[in-house]
Amino acid sequence: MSFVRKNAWTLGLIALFFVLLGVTRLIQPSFGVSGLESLARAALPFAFATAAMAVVVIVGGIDLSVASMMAVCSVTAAVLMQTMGGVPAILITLAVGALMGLINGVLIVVTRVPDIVVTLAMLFVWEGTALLILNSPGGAAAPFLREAIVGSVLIDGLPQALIVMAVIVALIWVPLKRSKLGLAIYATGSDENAAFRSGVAVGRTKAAAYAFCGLFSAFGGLSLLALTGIGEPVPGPYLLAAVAAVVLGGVTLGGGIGGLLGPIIAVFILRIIRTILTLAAVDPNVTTIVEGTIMVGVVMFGAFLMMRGRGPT
Amino acid sequence: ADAHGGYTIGVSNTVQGNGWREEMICAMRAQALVEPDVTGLIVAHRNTDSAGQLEDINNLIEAGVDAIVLNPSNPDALNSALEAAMAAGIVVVAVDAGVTAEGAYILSNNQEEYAYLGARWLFEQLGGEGDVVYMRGIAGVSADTDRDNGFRRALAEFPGIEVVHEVFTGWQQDQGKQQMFDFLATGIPFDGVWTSGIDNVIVDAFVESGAPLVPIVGADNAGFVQYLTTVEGLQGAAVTNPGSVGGAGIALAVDILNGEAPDSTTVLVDPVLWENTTDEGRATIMAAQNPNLDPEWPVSVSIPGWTDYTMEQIIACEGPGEG
Amino acid sequence: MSDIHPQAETETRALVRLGRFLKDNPVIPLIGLLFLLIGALELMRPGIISPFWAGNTIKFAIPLAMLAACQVLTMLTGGIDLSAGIVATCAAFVAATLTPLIGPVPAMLTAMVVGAIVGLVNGFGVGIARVHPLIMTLGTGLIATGCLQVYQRYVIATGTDIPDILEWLGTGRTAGLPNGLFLFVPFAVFILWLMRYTGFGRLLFALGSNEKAAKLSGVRSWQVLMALYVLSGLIAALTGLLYLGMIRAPSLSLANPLMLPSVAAAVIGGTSIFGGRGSFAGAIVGALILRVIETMLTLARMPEGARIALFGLIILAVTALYVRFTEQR
Amino acid sequence: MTSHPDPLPASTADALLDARNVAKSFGAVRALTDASLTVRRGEVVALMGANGAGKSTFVKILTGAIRPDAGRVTIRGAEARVGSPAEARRSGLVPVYQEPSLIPDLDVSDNLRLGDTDAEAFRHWAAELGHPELRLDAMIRDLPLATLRIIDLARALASTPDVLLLDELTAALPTDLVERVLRVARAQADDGRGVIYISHRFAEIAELCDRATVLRDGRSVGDVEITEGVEDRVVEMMLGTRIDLGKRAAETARPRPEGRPRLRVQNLAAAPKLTDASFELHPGEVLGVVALEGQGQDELFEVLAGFRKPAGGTIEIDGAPARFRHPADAIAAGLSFVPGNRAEALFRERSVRENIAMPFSARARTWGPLRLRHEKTRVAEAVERLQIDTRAQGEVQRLSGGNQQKVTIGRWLAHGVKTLLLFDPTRGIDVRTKRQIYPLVRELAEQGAAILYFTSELGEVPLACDRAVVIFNGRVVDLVEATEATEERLMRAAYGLGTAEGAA
Ligand SMILES: Nc1ncnc2c1ncn2[C@@H]1O[C@H](COP(=O)(O)OP(=O)(O)OP(=O)(O)O)[C@@H](O)[C@H]1O
Ligand SMILES: Nc1ncnc2c1ncn2[C@@H]1O[C@H](COP(=O)(O)OP(=O)(O)OP(=O)(O)O)[C@@H](O)[C@H]1O
Ligand SMILES: [Mg+2]
Ligand SMILES: [Mg+2]
Repeated sequence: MSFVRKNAWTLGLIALFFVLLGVTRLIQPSFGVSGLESLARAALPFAFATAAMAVVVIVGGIDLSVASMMAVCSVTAAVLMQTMGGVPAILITLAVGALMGLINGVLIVVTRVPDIVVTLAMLFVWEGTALLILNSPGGAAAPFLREAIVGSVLIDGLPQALIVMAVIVALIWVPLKRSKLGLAIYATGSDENAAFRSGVAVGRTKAAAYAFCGLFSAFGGLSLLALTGIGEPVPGPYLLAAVAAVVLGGVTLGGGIGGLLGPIIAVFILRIIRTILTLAAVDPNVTTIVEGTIMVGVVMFGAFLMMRGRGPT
Repeated sequence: ADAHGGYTIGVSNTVQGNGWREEMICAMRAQALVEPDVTGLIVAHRNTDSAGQLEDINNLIEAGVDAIVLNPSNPDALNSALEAAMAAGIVVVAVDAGVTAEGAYILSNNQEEYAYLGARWLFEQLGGEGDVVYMRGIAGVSADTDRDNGFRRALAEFPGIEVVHEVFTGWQQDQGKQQMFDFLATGIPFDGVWTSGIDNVIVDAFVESGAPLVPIVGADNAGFVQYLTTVEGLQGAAVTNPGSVGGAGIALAVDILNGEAPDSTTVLVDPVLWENTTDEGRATIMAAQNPNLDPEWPVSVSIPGWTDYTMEQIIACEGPGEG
Repeated sequence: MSDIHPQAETETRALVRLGRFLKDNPVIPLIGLLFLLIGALELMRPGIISPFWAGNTIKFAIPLAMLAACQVLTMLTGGIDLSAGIVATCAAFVAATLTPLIGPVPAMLTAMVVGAIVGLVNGFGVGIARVHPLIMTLGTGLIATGCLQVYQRYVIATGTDIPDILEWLGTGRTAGLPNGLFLFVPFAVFILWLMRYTGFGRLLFALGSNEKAAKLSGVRSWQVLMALYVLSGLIAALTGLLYLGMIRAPSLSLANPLMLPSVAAAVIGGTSIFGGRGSFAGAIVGALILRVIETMLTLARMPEGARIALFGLIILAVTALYVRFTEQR
Repeated sequence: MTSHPDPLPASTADALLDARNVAKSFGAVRALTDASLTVRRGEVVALMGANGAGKSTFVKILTGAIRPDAGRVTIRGAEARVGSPAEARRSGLVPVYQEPSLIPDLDVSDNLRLGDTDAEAFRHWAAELGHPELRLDAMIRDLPLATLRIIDLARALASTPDVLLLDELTAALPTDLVERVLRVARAQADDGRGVIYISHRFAEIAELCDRATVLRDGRSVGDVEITEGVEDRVVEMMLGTRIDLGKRAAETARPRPEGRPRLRVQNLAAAPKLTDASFELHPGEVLGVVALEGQGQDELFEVLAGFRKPAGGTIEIDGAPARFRHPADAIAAGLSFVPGNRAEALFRERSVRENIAMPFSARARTWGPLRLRHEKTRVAEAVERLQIDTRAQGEVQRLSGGNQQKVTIGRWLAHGVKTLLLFDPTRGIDVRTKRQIYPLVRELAEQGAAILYFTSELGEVPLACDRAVVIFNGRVVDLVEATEATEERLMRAAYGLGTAEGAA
């Protein structure tokens, strides 16, 4: 009961996702294993961008430079993979991502400039950095990286891309959330002052959360590379999509509430809506309208439910 | 597809809200409408990156289309999806820019040639001596890189020409105009401007600031083409870069589906240069211009020999099964 | 304290007082930073600072500052208006395409109505349905984009025209200064007055500071939010009209590039996204600062990557300095 | 800068904590200029001072939440630099701050884990403090303020502090819990530890403390043993002057008024706690409300203020039935509400003036130009009447807790009151101000206002009220005249042991 209530929003999102999956089958009866696989692949960069954003939103911040960091990581890995093995290249890329995030975090803590300004500025800095690394699309992906997200595992219809993402996110997030640091992240996001007084090293906690944001962004960049096979220096449309998914997923802007599961399911919902609209051959201009309406509608509906749930009966 | 009594064609495009791309989409719709064998058109048209285009192509494959006509965001990034499409028997045609996937057809505006042609005209106009402003598109995007190659090729042929300002407009009118104002404000003189399709606002910047006009090279956008005949003292040239190449792509896809594939998988649509410094050139421009057309739309709304729709049809912008 | 020399004490007093003055008027150090940047630009390109340059800088800062007003006002309540750029674009496009059909004045009025409608939807979502403003305005922005695309298909061949008054405002100069100031100065005075000397302005601060306390004082927040987002939509539409006159190219993405900078101008100017704190005067200076930085970078000869990165670094440095000056967090 | 006597005990050798000459300024506001304090083993030291004297600032400095500008702190004889609350905890200094320092979005056990607090020890203390059934998986944000204070204290106790610092912990606690807190604090001292205790209630100080260190305007002005009759001396030290003790309202209390009541509540019920409340409130009357924690008084006030919809019963204003859908409706009907938790009522980053003037602009009709002169005089009047210390008036959050509380009342003074709903208005207010507030309340009543006055300090009833209703278990169980309102009588009634006189 308490589990259901605590996770009502996430459970609702899961239900919505399956409803939408049903709708997809209705429109296109042949939608099956390959459809799920490509859905999971398409969701990959969005999911990592969203995870990255979610961590900093939970700590009470926001990171507008997520998409730019992804671009830096994608070109870094693409360039490195031409000269060295895939695994060291991946490790270096992850380190670069975490370092970029850490720089964002440290700047926020040290300069005391509001996080939105720092990361807005760093959006440009990282975007420029990506262009300096690779001034036009290029580089190459290690073949194993490209194959890692293709096909299904164990049973047909369980996309490998989904498993890869789930494993990575779980390996990072579950231990983090259980740790003291995770607790400190939630505490800082919920009430920075109270956290400080409860003995949390607020500055260090924030910096760490931004470093994790950078790490997830690095995975996002790697997944872009895995998808396209080349490094692209121009940031993709992941920033606002990530913010939208984070909010749709039940993380409160301002911090302290939510997790990663809800936002990632929200990513899948947004992706499958796009699939449905394409399959139904909806006019692309109308598609934009529908996407906007659904995004607003879902949040509105959630707020409505919340109001009813909270109001005195 | 024949079971449905006709072909369904999927379209994928990754830039929205720019006159050129809108014309391309309308040309695709209009051509699909006039092709008797096409009964359905699914258009995925939004602002996104290569990964997003992969998603769209995969969705088109899921939708069971017979052919995919795409304006690729990048020649190399889409291969996995394009190969999957071709493996499923789907015809793939890339328009505007090329793709490297084996077996895909390419009907491309020759971007390198586009830049080379305009730049060469400009440098010749300056007598091979002088300083030019070079206004590019978006850094790190394939089309911009191709055009840069063409520009540099022309530059190499004219050692007396120097680039005094190089800047990226982001293919945004307001930014281009503002940047031109900044250049004019420095007081450092220059003798010519090459712009990557952000053109009429550049003329405006000269006129509004009262600076003497210099030769300007732009694209065949309706607004700029009109300026070439109406702005006093403007010497310039428009290089064609027809958005209607999208319509041609549909026509090509239908031909291939009907078993009339061309010999080569690559067809380049070579650009043409219209300049207003000769009577002959002016006459071409007068014939081409269309003051009622959206100023961001290229005036070359059709490609003879490829597209079959009428002016009304492309402007109506309706595909099969609509309207 | 007796061991301090009286002279030194008066000096420190004066310093303290100066510090306090700067803290209470944070826009003054910001203006100082603006002039620092202008000085750097002059060093970079001697001779560039001229009335012509100043006129242009002001001219291009005006629409940015106007759009930043949308952000400042909404941020005061803890919101944001991400639809402002698109609304401006829609208004400009609608005005340009309707002018040949129904004449300039009705066309401009229609454009303003477009802004008001989007604002009304935003206000409904934020004020009544309690959707987070970021999501709400992002959503209406998407919806407006789609509607603009659909609309566009009906006016491809109707031609466009730009009302003379807008061209005059956008491109004309009077005594070397851009005519846009004829619109902007009254606008800025109105916004400053609204924020400072009206009950409505006070309620914006109150809602951002503590919505529950506002409720307790008898404020019906939905009314305020509704009015606020409609106002924001109207400002955005007005900006779009002015921008149309300036750029004279009714593009489908005309004012969209102003969106992110408008947020930047607001936050550089000392407005907090969490609400309760903000200054339009600061946003105006913020807009000018952004324009000067853009000019610096346009004129700098360096790879595009370095240029973009430097843009970010300068913004960061300016705000960090500013925060140090005013010690506001 | 006159030299002041150093009344602190000369020997600090056995001191657990000794702070000397601590100073701290916040910009222009000098919160502390020269504060000193010593705590020895087995001692409970009261830290006393008027609102804004710097007590909380001192506590924050001692526990590392703020860095001092000057001063020296020794812990168990060794010089110490306490850089953060975490460090303070490690050196045995554990505070309970004036504002709850728990994380609202975490449950109790996570809040404990955050500070490495032992859950078993915590449970023990929670039980000791009257919350044996406290659930560790309860969300902090769902818990009432009094419970939060207890959790804060139990958490502090669980880390076995050498010196426990309690900053106005009891201000938001009902009387029964105050007793427990005092007992626990005494026991700490008896175990050889030290306690620093801040409160504005002399009764508590007299019962608990051994010694009092008095702060005035950020400066230590004295250190006195707590003995019989020391109260007046302490007050004089705190305020620098003598003050009159307020006249007991009981002596001036008026007979039960006749005629049509301003507010008539019948069988009012509101989820979850309030089941059946009936009473009448007449113009010119101050009606006290007495209840232990969580008996439904919160719901009663919220319904009357338009914050909550009633589940049943009726409200009549001047004889006409009223339904409030929004606080604005209640305000329009003349009911103004001062909530118990001032954080709910204040615009933290806004000025004192704006905070007070907010109701002037609330209605859409008043969105236009501000009436600056009108506003200025009204605000100035309210500030004057409540003696609000406006040195840090630029932002209300910089005011001391007591002055913040006054601002919440001042708002309605400036606006003009017909019916005032005061929920524990003297929470955390110093003696002088309290003694200003009681006559103020009386004065407002005399001018024709009707006042409903909930207080958690039973001693206030005869000082401020004409009579009081007692709520127990969601229903009004007793009506006590001020003349009979002894603490004992009220306490019995509040525990549901009163005479079966029934509701008014
Ligand atoms: N009084 C306080 N209340 C809440 N948070 C605080 C407080 N003081 C500091 N913090 C937070 O704790 C973090 C670390 O604080 P700390 O004072 O150690 O920072 P610092 O960088 O060492 O300070 P400084 O450089 O000013 O000496 C900062 O992020 C700050 O936001
Ligand atoms: N962060 C701050 N910024 C500015 N001024 C402050 C700040 N914190 C406290 N002050 C000021 O310092 C003085 C002392 O405040 P403090 O909270 O220590 O008083 P206090 O003795 O605890 O009062 P109370 O009994 O009302 O709680 C007050 O004048 C207050 O306004
Ligand atoms: Mg205090
Ligand atoms: Mg205080």
